[in-house]
Amino acid sequence: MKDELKDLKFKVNGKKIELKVNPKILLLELLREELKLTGTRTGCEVSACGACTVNLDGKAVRACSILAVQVNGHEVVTIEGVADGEKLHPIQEAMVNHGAIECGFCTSGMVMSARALLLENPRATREDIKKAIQGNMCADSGYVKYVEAIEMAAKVIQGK
Amino acid sequence: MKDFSYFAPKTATEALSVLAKLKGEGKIMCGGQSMLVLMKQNMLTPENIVDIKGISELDYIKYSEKEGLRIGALSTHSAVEKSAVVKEKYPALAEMEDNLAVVQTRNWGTIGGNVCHGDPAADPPSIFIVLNAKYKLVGPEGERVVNAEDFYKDYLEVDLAHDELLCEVQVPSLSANTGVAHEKLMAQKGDMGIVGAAVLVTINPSTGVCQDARIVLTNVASTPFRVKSSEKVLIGKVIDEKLLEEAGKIASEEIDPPSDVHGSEEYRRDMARVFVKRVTAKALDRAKQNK
Amino acid sequence: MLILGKFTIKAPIQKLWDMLLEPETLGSCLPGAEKVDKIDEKTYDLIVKQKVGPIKVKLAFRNVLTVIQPPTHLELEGEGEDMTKLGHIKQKTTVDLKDIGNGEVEVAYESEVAIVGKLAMFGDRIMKSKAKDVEKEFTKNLAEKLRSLT
Amino acid sequence: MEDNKNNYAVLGKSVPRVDAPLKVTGQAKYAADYEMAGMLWGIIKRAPYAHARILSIDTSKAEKLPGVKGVIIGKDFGGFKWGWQAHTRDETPLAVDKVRYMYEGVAAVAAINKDIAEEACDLIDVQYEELPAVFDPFEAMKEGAPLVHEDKPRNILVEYHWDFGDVDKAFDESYLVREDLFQTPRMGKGYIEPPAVLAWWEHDTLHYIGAKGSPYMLWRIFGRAFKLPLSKVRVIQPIIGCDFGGTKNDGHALDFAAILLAKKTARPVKIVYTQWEELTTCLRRHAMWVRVKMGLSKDGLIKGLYTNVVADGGAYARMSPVTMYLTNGQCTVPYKIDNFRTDTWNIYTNNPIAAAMRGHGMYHTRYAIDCQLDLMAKELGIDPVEIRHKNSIDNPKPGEIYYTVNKLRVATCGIKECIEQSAKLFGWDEYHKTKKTDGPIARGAGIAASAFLSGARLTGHNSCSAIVRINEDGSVNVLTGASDVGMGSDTAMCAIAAEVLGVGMKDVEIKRVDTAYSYPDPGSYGSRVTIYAGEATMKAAEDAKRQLLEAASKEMNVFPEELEIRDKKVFIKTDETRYLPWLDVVRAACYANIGNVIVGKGVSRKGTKGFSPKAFSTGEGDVGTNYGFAAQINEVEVDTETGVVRCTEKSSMADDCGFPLNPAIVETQCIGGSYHQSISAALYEEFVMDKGSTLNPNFVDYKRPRAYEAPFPKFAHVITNDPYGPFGVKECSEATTCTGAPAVINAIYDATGVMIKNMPATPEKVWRALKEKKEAEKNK
Repeated sequence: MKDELKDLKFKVNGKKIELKVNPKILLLELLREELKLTGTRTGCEVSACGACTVNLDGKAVRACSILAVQVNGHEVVTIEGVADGEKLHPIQEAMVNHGAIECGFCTSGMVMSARALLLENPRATREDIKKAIQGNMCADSGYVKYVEAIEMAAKVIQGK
Repeated sequence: MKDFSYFAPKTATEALSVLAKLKGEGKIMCGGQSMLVLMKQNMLTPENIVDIKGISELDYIKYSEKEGLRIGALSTHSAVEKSAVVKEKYPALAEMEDNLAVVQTRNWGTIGGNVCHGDPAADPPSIFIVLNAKYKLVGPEGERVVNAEDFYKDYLEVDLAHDELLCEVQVPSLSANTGVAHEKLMAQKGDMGIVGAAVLVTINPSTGVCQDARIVLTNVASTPFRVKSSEKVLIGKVIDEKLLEEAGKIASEEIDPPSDVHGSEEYRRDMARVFVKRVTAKALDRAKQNK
Repeated sequence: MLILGKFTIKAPIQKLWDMLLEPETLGSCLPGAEKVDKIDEKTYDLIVKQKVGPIKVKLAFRNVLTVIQPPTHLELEGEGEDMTKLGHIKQKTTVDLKDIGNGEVEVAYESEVAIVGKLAMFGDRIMKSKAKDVEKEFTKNLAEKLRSLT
Repeated sequence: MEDNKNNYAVLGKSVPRVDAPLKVTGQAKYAADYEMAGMLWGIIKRAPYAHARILSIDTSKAEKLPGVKGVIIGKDFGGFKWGWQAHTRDETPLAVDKVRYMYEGVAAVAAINKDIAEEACDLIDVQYEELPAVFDPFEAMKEGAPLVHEDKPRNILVEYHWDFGDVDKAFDESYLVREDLFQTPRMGKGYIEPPAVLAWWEHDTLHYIGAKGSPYMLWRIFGRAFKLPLSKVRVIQPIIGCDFGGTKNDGHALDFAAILLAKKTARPVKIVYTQWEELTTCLRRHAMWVRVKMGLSKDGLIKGLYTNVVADGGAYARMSPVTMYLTNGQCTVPYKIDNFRTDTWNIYTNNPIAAAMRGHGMYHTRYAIDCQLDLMAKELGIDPVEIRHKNSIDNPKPGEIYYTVNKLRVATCGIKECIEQSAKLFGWDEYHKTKKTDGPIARGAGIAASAFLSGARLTGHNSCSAIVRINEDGSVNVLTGASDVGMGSDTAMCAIAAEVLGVGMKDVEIKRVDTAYSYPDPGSYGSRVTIYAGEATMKAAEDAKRQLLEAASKEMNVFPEELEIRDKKVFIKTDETRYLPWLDVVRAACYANIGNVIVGKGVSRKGTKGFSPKAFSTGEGDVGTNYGFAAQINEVEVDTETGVVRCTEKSSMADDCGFPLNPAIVETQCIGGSYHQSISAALYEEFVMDKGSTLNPNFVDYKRPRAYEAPFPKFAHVITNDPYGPFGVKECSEATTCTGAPAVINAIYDATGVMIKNMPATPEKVWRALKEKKEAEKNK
């Protein structure tokens, strides 16, 4: 290694983490390989597929396109931190019940993109939803059921 | 990815001193959305990364009638896209951001990072050039302000010294009767434009005569490409279909487009014609509305 | 990928021809050329460094002259690798010299370049613009060299 | 047809998938998520030539690099070759004497981390002699062309020539005969999960966790490759992030390399491909040149059909002999065709390997035929829906069979209803009255219809078995060797067991395939899982149920035949008030009474009544168990200045899968991935090649549709209750993989009058076609 390790303090799924990292480690590698949070998936290496989407301070970002050291002082939520214990988040619940999920490889990213969207705007329209998941590629369940499930979750969150 | 030393200054001053110390061996990373892709492929192997993402003093969007719009280099694309004042005063800028890649990229990628990357296919530089924007750079000698138009030197090369930092994008207020538009040719929403155009048109409200026109094309040369000869065709005249067609035709002849998997040179030439025509028409329309 | 170009240079055709075949010419005129070794009459090894914005490549190349028809026609083939393993490059070039009068020679070249590996992702977009830059500088250097000789 | 869903407790209902909670919370483990103590990272060294002789490989520098634990080359596999059939075994795990396609693997390294492995790869010195290469199948077929495999003259991988009926006579009698050439692109599978494997040796047994849709295919190949009895090959299946017939079905360099490196280093070795490796070296869909000649009567009935198809098979054979059979052999559905002739070739080239992909084979000819049909319908002045409807195969009466001219056996066929339903849902008749153009935007709609076999029947081990075990606490385990690669078959198996046993979905559990414990099964391809594993599971559950009822009959002092189970109660059919709770019966069966381990066994042998590859030479016979059908209609907007085509949300689809065991899963399959894959073929996807090199090997430049580009079709289930599938089922979503492309291309034709004969209809291609049309009109 070229340099000494860098200190990194941040929160993952509500838990404080303190460790030292090689600055070239991507957030994705940190999550999967160091913290064993493998629910965040590795799909492509060109920031195109969205399978590694996590929420950083509530916003959807790609863990493959951020250095781990860059989340110092920030708060990260991964797919493992979305449900409330055993209780699924309304987005997760809707995706399960509506049959949106097939192979599931893109699902973590889809949930994280949807979560960030509904945090910011619980009244999201279909157009907003499409925009929010435009960065999430899916090969087999396609997008129709995901969009519909997120619409359903939005209604639940709004208390409708 | 190759190893590198990492510096994370918290202020612009600190960043400048780090850059100075590194004597040209420091590579600034802002959002890193384009850079990290290159680094992961080992296409880009910097010895030192100066990560300025943490310089919060450069994260702002301000507007006043007198000063115009001031976008701190650290503003994310999302911040620009969602800014109320941008939506109100420069709707074309917000529209451009809406089509810039996808939400995840916009949430982390910054305006400063984008304009300094120097990719001729990038959208923000084109619209900043038509808006007559200036980039405020700071270096060891102090501040320097360059026209967005003069900033781009070659493919991925910009007028930024190794010890300089882009701090702010300054966009002047728009005069009345001015319309701005940006569109690009995308097979899918968020694509890098096969060809893109940003256009500003100012008209005389009483005569309808075009007083000013600025047209910049993306992805048709090694830098954002201002087609002055097309502008000349329009300025001083009442713009009509025929003039638009002529302006488009001139642009298509003047550019030097690449040829890649998304479009041949021939196709890009014709698309430059179409987009000069279309986007100018849209800007003109807006100029007529903005009384 | 096909890279085509044409430039004119003021020089007697034979002299230009002789010079072009000198390894030293390539070494001093080709922008980025760090090292040129003449292996035999027809074979050159060269190391060329190129830069596109922040991206740097260093190519170790072996070029073989396959057809030599003095003083008008030259064919060469080359193959090399980026020294940091970014890609593998092959090229096949023909160069035609034509006396166009007024002491000027028109040099036309046609290069078929194949890039394999990560570098290939950049493809045409930068290769072409880079080729033009390289050509421009090469011609300039060549002209200067010719001037200094006369 | 009667919809049976009300007769069932679980089947026919959209119960949530059993794996969905794991996937939606990120707990699902895919191959790349596994790791072990002492694990090494492997990487494949690849050749920078499409065709070259390997002169020497020097691994000494790599081996000396600190952190490197093992290096292997092609020779280390001892001459092992594999292929789909004995006579097509033409591929080695790593190239030995020569490389035949760009970036073929030549060596592999295992090191303590990825960086060192990568560095070591660069230190391996391989000397090559470049050979003349061939990339175009038509060039490759010429005498004197470079040979990809020295023993294959003219590079012919396989060729078939079939003749049914009297095609010449049919053309003579036709009112209109047309011949057109269509071309399909090289397409990737598009799954997001790259291939990944973790291999280790334990107790003399090979252990392998890999992203594979057909684990037993690898089980057999590994047994041969590493000279092991099958009892010592343990292939464990993680959750799979799609497969579609590609590298995640069959073997690839990483599989063999990880295993051999693990053996050599005596440590677990993990290899995960990058998406770049997947998109440059992994199996892709064939590019085909489909020449179709069709004769129609004046009123639009198909009199005869001739197909002449040339496919680029790439460097190795893989499934190509099957592909070419399917491409042509299924031309006789869904339309009635009495005279049919084929000449077809699959050709070796120095391009990356082509192989099966969802909609296997049929997708190519369906595109050609359904688009040509619209060209001809226009000439005859017949509506595209009408011409399809009148040519469609009628649904045979119960007990009757429709045989196509090449002896495909169709017991149920819902194609007419699919066409009617999709036209109705779309509002086809009104659409053409109200269709608008907006400045440069032209709109149009297109229809396509298709069939696809379910339950591929081939010789070899094709039977499928299942075990249903009832545990003493009343819980149920289903075990099959069939695998769920994302399509939802695990849920279907659980539902079938729950239905038969009269218990709830929550009582039934299914595990991933483990070849040490589950039952040999060919795998997940050819739309075979629900048909065969479904039948096996049904039978196994019935077997278990029989044993339970036997125990209950003793407890209740009645004959077993008098009993039934529903809602976890075992009751007397004639008096439902007399019952025993499920758990009491299970306990009685396990502990007291018959004192048994309740294990039900079931086998489906339908797949083995096979279609011999010999029949490929005649094209006659039934390669499927039954046939699913689908029709779809799409609206597109074409920007006539730029050539950009967009599918609007307006679209419709109807699918006949016999009986939807789980309607939600069927819908997601049909309107989801298969749909997007097929419109993607029409508009976006294509590997752009330059002398064997893939120019767009990343998801930025290789386009696939995203949420904005997705139509939201109205959907109808057409129910035909097929007698050959368990509970009446047939395949779903392979027929719909074949309808999207022609529907979209036909819609572009409707909008602009331009027929795109070489997909995908990229903006530039459409722009060029429109320009040519304009110029042609000007010259008239």
